[in-house]
Amino acid sequence: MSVADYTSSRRVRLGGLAVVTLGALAAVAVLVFDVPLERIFTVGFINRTLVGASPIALAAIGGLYAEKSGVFNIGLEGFMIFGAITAAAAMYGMGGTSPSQPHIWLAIAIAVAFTLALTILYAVLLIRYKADQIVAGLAIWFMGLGFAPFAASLLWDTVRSPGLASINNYSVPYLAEIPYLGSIVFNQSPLVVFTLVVVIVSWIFLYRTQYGYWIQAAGDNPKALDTAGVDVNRVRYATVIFSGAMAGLGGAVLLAHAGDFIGTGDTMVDGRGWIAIVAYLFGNYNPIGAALAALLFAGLDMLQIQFQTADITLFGRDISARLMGLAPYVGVIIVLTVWGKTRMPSSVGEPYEKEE
Amino acid sequence: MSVKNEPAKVRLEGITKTFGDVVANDNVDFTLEEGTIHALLGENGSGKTTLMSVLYGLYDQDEGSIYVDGDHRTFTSPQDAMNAGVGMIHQHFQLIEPMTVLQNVILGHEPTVNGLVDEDAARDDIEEICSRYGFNVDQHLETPVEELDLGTRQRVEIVKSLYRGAEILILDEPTAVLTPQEVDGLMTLMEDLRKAGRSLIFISHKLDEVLQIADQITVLRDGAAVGTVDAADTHEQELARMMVGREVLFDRLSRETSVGDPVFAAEEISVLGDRGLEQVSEVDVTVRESEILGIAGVQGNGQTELAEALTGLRPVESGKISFRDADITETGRRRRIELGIGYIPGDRQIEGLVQNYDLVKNALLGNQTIEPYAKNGWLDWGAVSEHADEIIEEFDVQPPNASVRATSLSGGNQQKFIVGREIGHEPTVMVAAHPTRGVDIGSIEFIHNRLIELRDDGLGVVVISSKLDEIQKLADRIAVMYEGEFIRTVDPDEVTEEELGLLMAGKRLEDESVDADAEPVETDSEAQS
Amino acid sequence: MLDATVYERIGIAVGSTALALLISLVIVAAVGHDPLQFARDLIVGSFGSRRAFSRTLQFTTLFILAGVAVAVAFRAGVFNIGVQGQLIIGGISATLAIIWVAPFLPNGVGGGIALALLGLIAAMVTGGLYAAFPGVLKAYYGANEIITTIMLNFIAIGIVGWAVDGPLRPDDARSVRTDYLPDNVALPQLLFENPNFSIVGLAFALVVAIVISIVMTRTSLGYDMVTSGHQEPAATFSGVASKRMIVTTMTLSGMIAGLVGAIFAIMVQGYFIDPSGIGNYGFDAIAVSLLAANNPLGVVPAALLFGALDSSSSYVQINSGVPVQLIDGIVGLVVLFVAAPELFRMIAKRTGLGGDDR
Amino acid sequence: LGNGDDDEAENGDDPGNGDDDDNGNGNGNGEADDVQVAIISSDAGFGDNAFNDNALAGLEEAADDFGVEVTQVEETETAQFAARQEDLAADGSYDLIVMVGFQHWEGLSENAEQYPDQYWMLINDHVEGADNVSGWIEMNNEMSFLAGVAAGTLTQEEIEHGDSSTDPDESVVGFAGGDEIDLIEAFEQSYIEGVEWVDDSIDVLTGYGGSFSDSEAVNEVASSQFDDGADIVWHAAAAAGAGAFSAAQENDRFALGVDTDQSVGDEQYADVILGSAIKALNEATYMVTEAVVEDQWEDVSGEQNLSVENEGIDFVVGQEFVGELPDSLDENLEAAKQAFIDDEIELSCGPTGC
Ligand SMILES: Nc1ncnc2c1ncn2[C@@H]1O[C@H](COP(=O)(O)OP(=O)(O)OP(=O)(O)O)[C@@H](O)[C@H]1O
Ligand SMILES: Nc1ncnc2c1ncn2[C@@H]1O[C@H](COP(=O)(O)OP(=O)(O)OP(=O)(O)O)[C@@H](O)[C@H]1O
Ligand SMILES: [Mg+2]
Ligand SMILES: [Mg+2]
Repeated sequence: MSVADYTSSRRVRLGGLAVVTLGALAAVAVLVFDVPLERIFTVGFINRTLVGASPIALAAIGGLYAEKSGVFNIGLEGFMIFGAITAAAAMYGMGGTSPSQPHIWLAIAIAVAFTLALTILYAVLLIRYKADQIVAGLAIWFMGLGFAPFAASLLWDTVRSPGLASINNYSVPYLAEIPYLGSIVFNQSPLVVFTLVVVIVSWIFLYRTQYGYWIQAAGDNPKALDTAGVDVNRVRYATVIFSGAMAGLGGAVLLAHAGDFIGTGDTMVDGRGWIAIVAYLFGNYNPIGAALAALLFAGLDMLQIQFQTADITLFGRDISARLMGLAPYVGVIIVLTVWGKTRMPSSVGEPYEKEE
Repeated sequence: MSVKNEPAKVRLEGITKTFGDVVANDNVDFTLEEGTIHALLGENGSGKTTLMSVLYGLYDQDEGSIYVDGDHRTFTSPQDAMNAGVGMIHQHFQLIEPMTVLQNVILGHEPTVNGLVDEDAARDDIEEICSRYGFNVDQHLETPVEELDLGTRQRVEIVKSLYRGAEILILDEPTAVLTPQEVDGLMTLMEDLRKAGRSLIFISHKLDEVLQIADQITVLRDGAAVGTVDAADTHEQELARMMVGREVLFDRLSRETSVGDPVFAAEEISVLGDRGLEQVSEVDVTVRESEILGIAGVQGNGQTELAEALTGLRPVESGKISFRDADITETGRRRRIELGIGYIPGDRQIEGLVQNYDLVKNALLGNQTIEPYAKNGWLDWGAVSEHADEIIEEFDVQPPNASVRATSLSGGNQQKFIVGREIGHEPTVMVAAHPTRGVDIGSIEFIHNRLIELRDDGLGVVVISSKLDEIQKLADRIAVMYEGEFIRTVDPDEVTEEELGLLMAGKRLEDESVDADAEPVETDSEAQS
Repeated sequence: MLDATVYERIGIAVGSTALALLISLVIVAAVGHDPLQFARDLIVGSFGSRRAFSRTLQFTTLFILAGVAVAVAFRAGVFNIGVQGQLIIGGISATLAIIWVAPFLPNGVGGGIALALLGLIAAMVTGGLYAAFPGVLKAYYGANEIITTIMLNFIAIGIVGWAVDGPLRPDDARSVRTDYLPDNVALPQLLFENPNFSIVGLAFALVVAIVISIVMTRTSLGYDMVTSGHQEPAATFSGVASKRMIVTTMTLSGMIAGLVGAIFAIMVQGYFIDPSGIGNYGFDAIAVSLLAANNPLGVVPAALLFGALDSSSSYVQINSGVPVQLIDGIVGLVVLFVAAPELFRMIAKRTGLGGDDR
Repeated sequence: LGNGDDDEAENGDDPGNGDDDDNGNGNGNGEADDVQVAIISSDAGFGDNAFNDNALAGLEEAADDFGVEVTQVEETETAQFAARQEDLAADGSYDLIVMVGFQHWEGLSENAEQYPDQYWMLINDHVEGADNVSGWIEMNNEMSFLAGVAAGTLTQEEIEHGDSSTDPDESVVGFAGGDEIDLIEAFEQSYIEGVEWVDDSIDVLTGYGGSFSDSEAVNEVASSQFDDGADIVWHAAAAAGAGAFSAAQENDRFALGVDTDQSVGDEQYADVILGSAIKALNEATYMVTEAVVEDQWEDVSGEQNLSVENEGIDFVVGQEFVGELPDSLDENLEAAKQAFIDDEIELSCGPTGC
């Protein structure tokens, strides 16, 4: 029995298990909770899921590009925080407490530019100076938790921005009136559509362009790529910088929906960067998979909120929202245990050096 | 082959390449004529891969120059070499396992239409190549490489080179990892390539293959070219002599006649290699006290796996291993060390030493639970560093300083230290894999004497080596390993080095060869996959 | 970075810290505060007075233990980022064990000592188990321990936080907390009178550091671990069962992490609180350990540095008016530079020997 | 506000200060330029847009009026509260130390004894028998009740403003909490009781975002409730509460503010903030500071509270809605307040928990 057989058989077993559990959960939902489904699965639920998933999906795509090319960017959460504060600061700088919609788009662009610049330094540390990828990533998180609120207090002498503006939904006349579909497709946040485009483009880029091939090669067998005449580290610089910029974008998009920056506690980013990492692991390093995983996590979160709104109780007792909030983290561990071994690019975390 | 008057396809002049104190290539001249297959022969470490790495731009030579089609070239990267039409198929494949065959083939040279990779165009080109040379990888173009067997992977490597317009193909030990059928497939393939006017360099340890396919044969020894002969006017005996032909520096020491009782035995064990393929098939090994069992064979024929199975580093798929009548098939590595089964590992770089430890710490490696270095979990560094000094002293390790880190030692000294340490365990059985690989002549003699002393002290010793003279000199019994089996067990006094060489190359002696040269089976890769 | 020599390491540690602090001074000046005052307050706030010093030592105590916990794992090549979660689990277990058993023991000094010991043991057991879990997932299922341990941090904070504000919160509690530990469970106040610090606690931490460094350097187990961290195939060659070693390592690391929680409950707090109100010792400890090149003894000075930083932060914000957030950011900077030893080798080469870099 | 770095630094270095602490208060009469007040945040930290900022606001006002000097100490680790208190007390240069949040109680109950000459102000609780502590209990439950009354009243009315409007036929309101802790659950329960006091047929949808800083999460909770028919949502999510306001804007509904008149504090949401249930915490900190300046400590010492009765708790109509809201609101609010004064209302939750 070869290792391959073993893992695959294990995956089959666990896959079956997963299916069964889901079915069981559904049954429980309807029977025990006697869920009023029409109150749970509303159009708003779907829209909120889409909006909630966008920042996670964006950051996740950045993260998977970096990891596919062999660099583990554990700093996503930190870069998201930097992206959020930069966007807020830019918005405030341009439009004060009442920025216009163009200001918002501009602010997002500025946030991306800033995090991109920041990530260049980070990439140099990781690739040229072979920094410890875990510790450096955590450091970015610490710095985000520190410097972002600090910057806020410089601007607004409190760690929170005043209410700025959040992005408006576009609305297609008439079409938006169509029940369900209308308000999902034709009355939607442009950033959701934008994210969708990014997801598709990054999928095409990864699987249909030569650069995409190189990225996969750099992470799986850098020597092969090198002997094929492509500079491995240049590829890795590109992906790491991209990952930071994407996380920044994710943070900016989060802010553009929220409409204000909050730097207390874990800041408004509040763990989305970590979920992003898990999303792309779950999504098997495939941009579309990662986006779907982001949808899943956001969906679970919104479902949890819908349960609260519809006051679903378990045997008459309220389900603690605080405990329900932990579901994604538990999910992550299960996911990693099932998928853990199989798909990690083989040379993640190893700095690449030519011989001689 | 009719020698053309136009310049040779490739000419290497006076190539010298050193790694630290190791002279890997010593002023080597080499000429490859257009449309021919030129074989490189030589023992492990004789410099074949290095020479080719120089030609492929992986290493840049310390001295010497490279000419392709008569023009002087300097290759600073494989890219340069490829542009000059040189392609190399590495012994260890350079493929991206999760990516499809097609993607691997075109990696770095992807045809694109408005930004996107044009896989259809690529597919056409590849199919064209395949049909021209009668490859059959085109059925696999969409298959991820990880699902292919080694033979097919190798063909993918070759297609890769051809796709990049390689005129000159270097194949480093392409057959080392192939099954007999796959080897035959490869042979026909090389024929076709030659017919199509490609020029090939073919590295192998297996004489029959070389004679079967090559036009010229160049033999390397200790980094220097000993000579080039036409395959037509040579024979295996001559080649074996050229390869091994250094004078044996000292005669075989007279051997204790009385061979003791069996201490260590393996019955019909089968072992899987790292790739999950069976590397050892139902082999019986019996080690007796006061005897050296030599296991001869070219690397990649399963010796390493066998050694690891005997020493507890690798599980056996089937069969039984016993030590002094006790069944130790399931016994772990540590316990076997404690039982006194010593092991001189084949790969000193990775296994034998912790490169960043000084020699004192390295002296403890494997001794963690052995008195006096450790008593119920506590280490006695005093004893350990004494031990280290003893080893250094007794095995004259240079520099004689236990506080230097292992990395800073030359390969030979590293090896002497390891041997010293493993002998220090006072084992009952010693398994030594390539005990003198990459070690200088003086140290070789020294290590050999120690192994013989062990034998004389009544130990059972197993020596695994691909060096004929080494086996000849040490062994009381020689088992020749080929394709994961013992094809023959011989008495060293009744076999010549040439005969041994032939055996290692899969040739039966008197009796006609059986499987190794079975007539080409047209089924291959996909039939097996 | 394991191969760096001791001097190199010390140089790197000092260099990275100095550079980070330098940059922070620049930032402080840039945002219009007085950098000299800031620098002075950093010192005064951590060593300037008896109470400041004892406060520094209080943090140092926790950082030593947490740092050693990280060092053990990193030394063996296992990246336990979950010390924070493990210390929370350890802390709550110690608290509960003591509270539950207290009624059955005499409430004299003897009973106190017995209870304290009980707490430490409970913390080690639960902390060890909470770390062994991701260890098993890594060894036998290949689940990346970095992610799993981070997730387990969130989970520990969430569940314990919920419990302390719910089932475990006594009705008469004016704030979110568990029951008080009995009065006889406390470390004696010697030298310093600071209710949150006892020199005995510090001594205990030092003893743990010493014991661990002895284990790492003087026992077969330690040798096996460190060798696995350096060169796994060599360890296997020498008879180490690598999978089991991963689990063992995580367990040991988690046991020490558990002790952090126990000491926090017994020495600092006297009861247990919502873990979101407990400092990020587990995360900062990664920097502490790295700064010390994962050497259990080296952790002590590194812990002192981070202890001082934490300790002075309140004094700094009071006197320099520099917001705490900046100080947190600075800690992040220190960590970042610690992560890139190569950078400092290069700088050294450039400045010193002007040697080539590639 | 990094004001007066220098002379604070002096104090910082001068240990002798600890002793002349009391006469520091003694000669505090009238000229108060040397009066110093320190405030330690709750674990939410300053910028929470709730009681931390509210308490600080009062001090800053006092700073202007009496020239006292205010030092902010942000401490987000509850584990450090006791130490922070002691740091400041031991420093000896602060005439008054204000602590935000009942999480300070444990530490203070000891430090109040340790430093008998130090004046302390605790927000959210008091310390029995410590007359150097001015302990302020804000009747959050009463405040939440008023919010409930307002929401319950207005959801039945027809209100139009800008794009937003209520649905008078459907009577559903919402509550969006931050982290689901005891304190906030007390807000929730009292709010519900307020709504039901108006009309117990009204549905109250409740939910928690799980964080006081994640405004997006609170936005989702509120949106979900608006979806489900709520036309007014009240939040108890501190800074994250902004999410409830933006949700109201996005869904063309309304929201209610908490603690302060948020239609002023977050004026870009003023068009959906019908009103805010407030507590005069800023007045309390101002008052206590004044007492210290005037050397009238006994006026504020011991248990104090902010209640409907002493007008410490109230409900104010949003800036853009003054005079626009139906009279029923005023009537119900007045009735509710009177009922509190006459002790006719039994709340099942206390000010900081149930
Ligand atoms: N970096 C190195 N330092 C020292 N010796 C080396 C190094 N790399 C390879 N060798 C030695 O050179 C010899 C052949 O080197 P090479 O890299 O060709 O190995 P190989 O061709 O893979 O050998 P094998 O046939 O065992 O696979 C071996 O003895 C190997 O141990
Ligand atoms: N990368 C390297 N660094 C240091 N020494 C090396 C390296 N590669 C090879 N060597 C040394 O150079 C010598 C020649 O190595 P080479 O790989 O050319 O031998 P080879 O003929 O390919 O052996 P094999 O038959 O095992 O493939 C060996 O003795 C080895 O020790
Ligand atoms: Mg070889
Ligand atoms: Mg070779």
